[in-house]
Amino acid sequence: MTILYDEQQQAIADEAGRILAARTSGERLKQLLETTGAHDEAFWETCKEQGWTGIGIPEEDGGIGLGLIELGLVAEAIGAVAAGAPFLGTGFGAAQAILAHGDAETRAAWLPKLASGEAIGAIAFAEGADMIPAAPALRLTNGRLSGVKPAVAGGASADVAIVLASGEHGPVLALVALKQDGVSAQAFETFDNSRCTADLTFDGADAVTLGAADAAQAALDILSLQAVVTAHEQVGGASKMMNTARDYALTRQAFGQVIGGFQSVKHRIAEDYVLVELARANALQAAASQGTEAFARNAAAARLSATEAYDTVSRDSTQVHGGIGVTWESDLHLHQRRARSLAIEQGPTPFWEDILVDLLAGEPA
Amino acid sequence: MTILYDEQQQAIADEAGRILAARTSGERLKQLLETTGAHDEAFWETCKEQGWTGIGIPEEDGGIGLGLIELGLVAEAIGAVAAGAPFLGTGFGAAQAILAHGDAETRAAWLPKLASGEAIGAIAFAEGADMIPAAPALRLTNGRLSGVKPAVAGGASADVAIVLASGEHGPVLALVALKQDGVSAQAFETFDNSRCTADLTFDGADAVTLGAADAAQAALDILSLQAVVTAHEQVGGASKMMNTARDYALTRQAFGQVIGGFQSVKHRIAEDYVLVELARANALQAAASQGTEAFARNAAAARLSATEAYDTVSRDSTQVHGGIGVTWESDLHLHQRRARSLAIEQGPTPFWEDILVDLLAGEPA
Amino acid sequence: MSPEIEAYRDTARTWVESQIAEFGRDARKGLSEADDLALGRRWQAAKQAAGYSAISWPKDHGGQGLTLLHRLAFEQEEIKHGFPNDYFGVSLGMPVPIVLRHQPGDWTRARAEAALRGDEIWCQLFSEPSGGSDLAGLRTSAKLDEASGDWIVNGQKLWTTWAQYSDYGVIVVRTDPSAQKHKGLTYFWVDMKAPGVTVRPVRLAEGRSEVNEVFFDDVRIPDSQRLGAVGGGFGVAMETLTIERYQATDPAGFGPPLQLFIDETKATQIKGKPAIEDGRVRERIARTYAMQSAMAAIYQRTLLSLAAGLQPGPEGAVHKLVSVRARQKLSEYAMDLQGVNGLRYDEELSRKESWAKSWMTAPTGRIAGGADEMLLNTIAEKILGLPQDHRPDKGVPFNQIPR
Amino acid sequence: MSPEIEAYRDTARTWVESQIAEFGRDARKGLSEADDLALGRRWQAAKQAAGYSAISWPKDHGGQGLTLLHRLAFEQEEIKHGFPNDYFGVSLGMPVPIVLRHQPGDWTRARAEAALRGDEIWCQLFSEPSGGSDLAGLRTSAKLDEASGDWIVNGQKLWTTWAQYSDYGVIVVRTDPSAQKHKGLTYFWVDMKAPGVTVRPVRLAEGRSEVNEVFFDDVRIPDSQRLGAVGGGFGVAMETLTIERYQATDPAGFGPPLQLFIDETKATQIKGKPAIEDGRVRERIARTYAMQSAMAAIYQRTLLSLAAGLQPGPEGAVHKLVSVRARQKLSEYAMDLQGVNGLRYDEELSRKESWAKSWMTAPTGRIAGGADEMLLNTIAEKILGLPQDHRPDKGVPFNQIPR
Repeated sequence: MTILYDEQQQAIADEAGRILAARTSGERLKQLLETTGAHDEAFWETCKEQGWTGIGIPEEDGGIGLGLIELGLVAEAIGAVAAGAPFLGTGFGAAQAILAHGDAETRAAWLPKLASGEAIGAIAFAEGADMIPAAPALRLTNGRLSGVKPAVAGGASADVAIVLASGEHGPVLALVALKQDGVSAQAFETFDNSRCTADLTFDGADAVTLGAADAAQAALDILSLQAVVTAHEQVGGASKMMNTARDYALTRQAFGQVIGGFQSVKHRIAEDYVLVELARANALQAAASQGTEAFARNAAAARLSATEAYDTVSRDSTQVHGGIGVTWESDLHLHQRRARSLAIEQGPTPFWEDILVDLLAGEPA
Repeated sequence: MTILYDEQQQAIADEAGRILAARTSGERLKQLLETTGAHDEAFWETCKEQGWTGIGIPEEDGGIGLGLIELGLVAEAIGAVAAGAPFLGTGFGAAQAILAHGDAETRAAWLPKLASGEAIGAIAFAEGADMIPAAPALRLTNGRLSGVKPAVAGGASADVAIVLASGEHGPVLALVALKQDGVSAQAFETFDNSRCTADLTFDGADAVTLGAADAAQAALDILSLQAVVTAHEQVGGASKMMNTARDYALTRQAFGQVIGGFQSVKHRIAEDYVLVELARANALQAAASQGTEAFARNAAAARLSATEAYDTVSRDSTQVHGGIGVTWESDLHLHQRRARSLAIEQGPTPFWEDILVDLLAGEPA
Repeated sequence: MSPEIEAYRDTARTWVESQIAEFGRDARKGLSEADDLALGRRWQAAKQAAGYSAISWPKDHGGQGLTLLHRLAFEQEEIKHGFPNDYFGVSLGMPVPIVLRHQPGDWTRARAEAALRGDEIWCQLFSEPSGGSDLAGLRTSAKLDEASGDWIVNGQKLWTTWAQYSDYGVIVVRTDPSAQKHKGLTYFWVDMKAPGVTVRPVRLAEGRSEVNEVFFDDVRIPDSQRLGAVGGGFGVAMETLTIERYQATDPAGFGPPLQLFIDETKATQIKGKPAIEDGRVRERIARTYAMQSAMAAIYQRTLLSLAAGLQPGPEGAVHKLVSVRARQKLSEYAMDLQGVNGLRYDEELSRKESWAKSWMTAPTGRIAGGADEMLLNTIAEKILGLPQDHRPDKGVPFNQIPR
Repeated sequence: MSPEIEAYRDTARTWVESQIAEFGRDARKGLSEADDLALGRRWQAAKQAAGYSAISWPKDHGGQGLTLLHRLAFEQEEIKHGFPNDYFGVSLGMPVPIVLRHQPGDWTRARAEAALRGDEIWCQLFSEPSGGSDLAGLRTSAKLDEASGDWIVNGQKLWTTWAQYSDYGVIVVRTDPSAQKHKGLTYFWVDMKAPGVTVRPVRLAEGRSEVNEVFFDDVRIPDSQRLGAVGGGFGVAMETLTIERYQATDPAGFGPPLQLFIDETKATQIKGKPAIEDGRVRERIARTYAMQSAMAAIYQRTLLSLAAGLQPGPEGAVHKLVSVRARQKLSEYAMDLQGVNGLRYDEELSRKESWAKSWMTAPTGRIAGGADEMLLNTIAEKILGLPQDHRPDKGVPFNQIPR
């Protein structure tokens, strides 16, 4: 793998950017903010139509068998428009779990549907502050799930979830179809409602145990893959906010000059550029190292710098815009919100810091 | 106690500043950097002559019975000139230990001498990274001390030290005269040599146990008192560096204007001003609260903001000066060095953070 | 503080606490904004009746004739309970006092009384779309109608707090576009119900809409409503902004108290241990405490200086810069520590109760009343004597400044 | 990277490793600077003999005619072992190539060969006391002596690296003070042994003295030593600075590797537990790793771009800004974690081995080769297209700029 994009990859990125710019709108996103658990249908249709849902899934399973680099490029374009549904990322995570740990039957049942976008996937490992609980409160007994997984991204709409549960002999990964009796999804108010976040309550729902020998490690591997996709999405958002600030600073006048002429503004945007470029480099490096020994480390680094970049740049960009930046109309808050929902959904910064240090220190500390 | 200085206090501050400006010099401080374990005689003579050595010691013990506020003001003036000896602070710590835990004989033996400056005091609690070791490696057995206390500020010249040692029934505070057989002080190279830092090695030296019931708590109380004095010294240094940067920015020309006209410089100095003012407020608040329940908390807060201010402002001030700032001749490095030696000597930032959080959380965590 | 002030504070506290049931935070929960405003008017009337409005105004302006310290003591007690006083802060803080100062007389006295009872509200029409920080760059124009002697106003104001409920306002307009930017401005009071005034609330990202756009379309203002000289408007505007320099402040930057963070980190876990045992968390608690404790000490020192008759400096700039910026970061981190539960958002909770609400509203806090960059300029120029920024529009006639 | 480069690197590594005993870090320990310089000259001669000097220079300039990637591959191997190559970095990096470019010929070829063997050293006389960042503000003057056609130079240069050992230098001087500041400059090479040249080493805070003040007192430079046109000196100076744009970089900012921090925090304790288990320490390790890993990836991408024949952008500014600033903070924290032992200072240890040395030398690192503020301007202006700072001296004759 290389860390310069080739022509085909560049074409994917350009096309994704072009289509998304045409088919998404800030107005629609703001409408979604005022409802709970709804997503942007047009966006999701685009993902399916463009085949983005199948990028990370092998051809024999109904996908198009490209890799993390290509999916990352699409995610970056999605991040730039703060698109109104999380399913591309959550479905990718679910598909990766099935690919790594599902039997032939499970693969056949779900991968083609996930690849086409007919089914929406979700990942439900976390319980509160604990992203990968050592002893999950959710229990799997005789193939039946009982308990709650809180705040699952995409959970309000997903058809299938990969859960981390306590089995008879410790933690297990399991697959559960969500459109069955015994499962209820309770969407709730978040600051970024198009993420379709919901509490999933299981009351004796049928579930299939996946063959992950070390469920906690398997969960971390899946989170790492998802983290790299999300890092690209964060880079896309951060980069957009940085450029928005730059453009505004080049036109907005105060005290007789464009505000980009004031070093306080100019250097702030330059520092943001640095954060974006560091995050971009780490995201691509992580994607390019999939399958190598360095992947876990690179994924954690990518996640950390992407989260820092998006949080910081959206904070700064709003600040550069002054009063206009905090209006509902400006759309900047769509990124402010998205920066935080992406920062939290797949494990906040302290979680990834710990993961990375454990890897670097050579042993869990 | 109030947190506005009264006229007498203001007079002490002015007088200390005036005398120190006249009697100290950057040249002499730079000579001291090139020797090991030597101090600025003229400065220490001034401390004695002005009675500063006795400020924190009651009149009946030979001192002049003023408080932390007055000592803080003198320390601030000392910090501004990065004066070439740590004894005023270390001696204060030793005197406070004797005042709190010494019997009549010990008080009579040492306090008048410490008050006059005839004797130099030191504090030797830390062992490596551990500022208040729970089980000190230094041992006190039958009134005899054995072991090493590393890197004791002022240790190269001190006549008496207060040590934290392991006694027969746990940690004890003890007083040990240093000019006796069985004690050797090994001064070593530091980046700030006039601190007279030395490893103290005890080989069966006579020592007197002080009557501190809880030695670790007593040690912390002494460190807290010293920390407040040091916080003032740090504020003095930070304030001096901030003003030096301001003055330079008002005169140095680049690109056709004074560099203080560039927001990158101007805002950096403004941020430094903020740090200095926060640190100053905390230092005075801590001094003014001596003897109250809030003191320990205020002392830790003062220590934290003073360390942050001095480290940051000396870093920034050097940066504002550009190339001139990193020359031997410029004297800025005297403050760069002092910022770090003061940051470390009485416990670095993580240590005080832990102290403060334990106090705030209501229990040791 | 002095025993007199403390005695005053004690009395005030007793009275304030007796009002909580009727007007406090819980009484407001779930009210529509109209009902909340109505409650607010009653709260203002109650304060007026009890002698707690306009505490530091002169008696002949309808005030209590006490000192700023008395006012701050009362406000420190009042602020604890979430009373509906927001609607009157601007009105009584700046517009009404400036009109009283420049146009004393029966009519103004009557307006002041109505404002103090909460019956009438005033707003301040300064900022415009073209310049939030650059007040003197405003473009709303007033042309003298020679026939009537009235001024005809056209243009747009922005960020006008509570304009939607205002009966009157004070306004700065450009009366001479050929003068330098600071010199062509004039100051008036204006009837917000006059023909041609249109108020449109601006929705903020966090959902509130206490600020407005106000459009002026051939609005007629009699010259008798002018405050100060023609061309002297910038000076009157500056005078207006300095009237209310000291307000009760909050070291937490008007976000949740640090104690909430401490309590939560005792209750949540990182890797199976209470989060408060984690060094990252400890660092943030300790640093935040140190900052807040310093801010509180500085504020206390300001009060003592006032009590001693000294004129304190522009410490307010330091306070706002540091406390709101820190609140934004701490709020983010508190959300992180909640893990996936950090996504939950309850519109009903205030920014002092909810980290998510505090985070969501922090950008507004960092911009309103002086953006960080302006505050740093204030500190650098006013306190440290560093040079003003280069201003290409300096000395240039307003209508020749390139846009 | 391409197999060709990797094969080249492997061969280079083998050769480099065979030289460690004679020239490496340990061989230099305890040497006087004179002896170290002598060893350095031998190391340079050994590289020249083995075909590892001037790797990317054209063959007709005495180089190996290989690519920048070959050079960087060699340097990445060389940098690991602390060889005494410091003395020749400037000399071969900029002055010798610029003279070769502007005055090819036998004499210059002979100088280049001597420089490549380490027998002669060149310095670059650009900066002056009046302006570190503002190159075009220089004041050293050269006046044409009409009789001889020589230029008479007077003035002072500052921060001239290795001037004390230099045989020759390149210099920019002001030949027309009545022209605008960028336009009145001319570029020469100069014999550092010429009468009137005085070199005085500048002692830095950390003790090194590789930089110098150089005084010019009626120094005579023949017009034949001019490079470029009279008045064209600024352009040649800019050309000089861009010759050596890509050097082997160090994500650790030329301070200790992160691994040293990790190892030390495993060995030291906080509150009775290994420091590496403390969240504060973990945060710093993780954040530093993420930054350094990104810097390494960016550098790798730059090499790939070069290999693909693309002209990479000004990433160097990002690299220096981020890595040295981070090194300064991490070094401070590493000292803190050592507790009172953090006070110890060993002059003999390098800035890559000792946190205290790294901290002590970091301010120089942050200023030399572009202060943070200049790097931010470069990023903002060159990459992001934001406006240049206001420059009151723009377009003004140099001798009319107020000082």
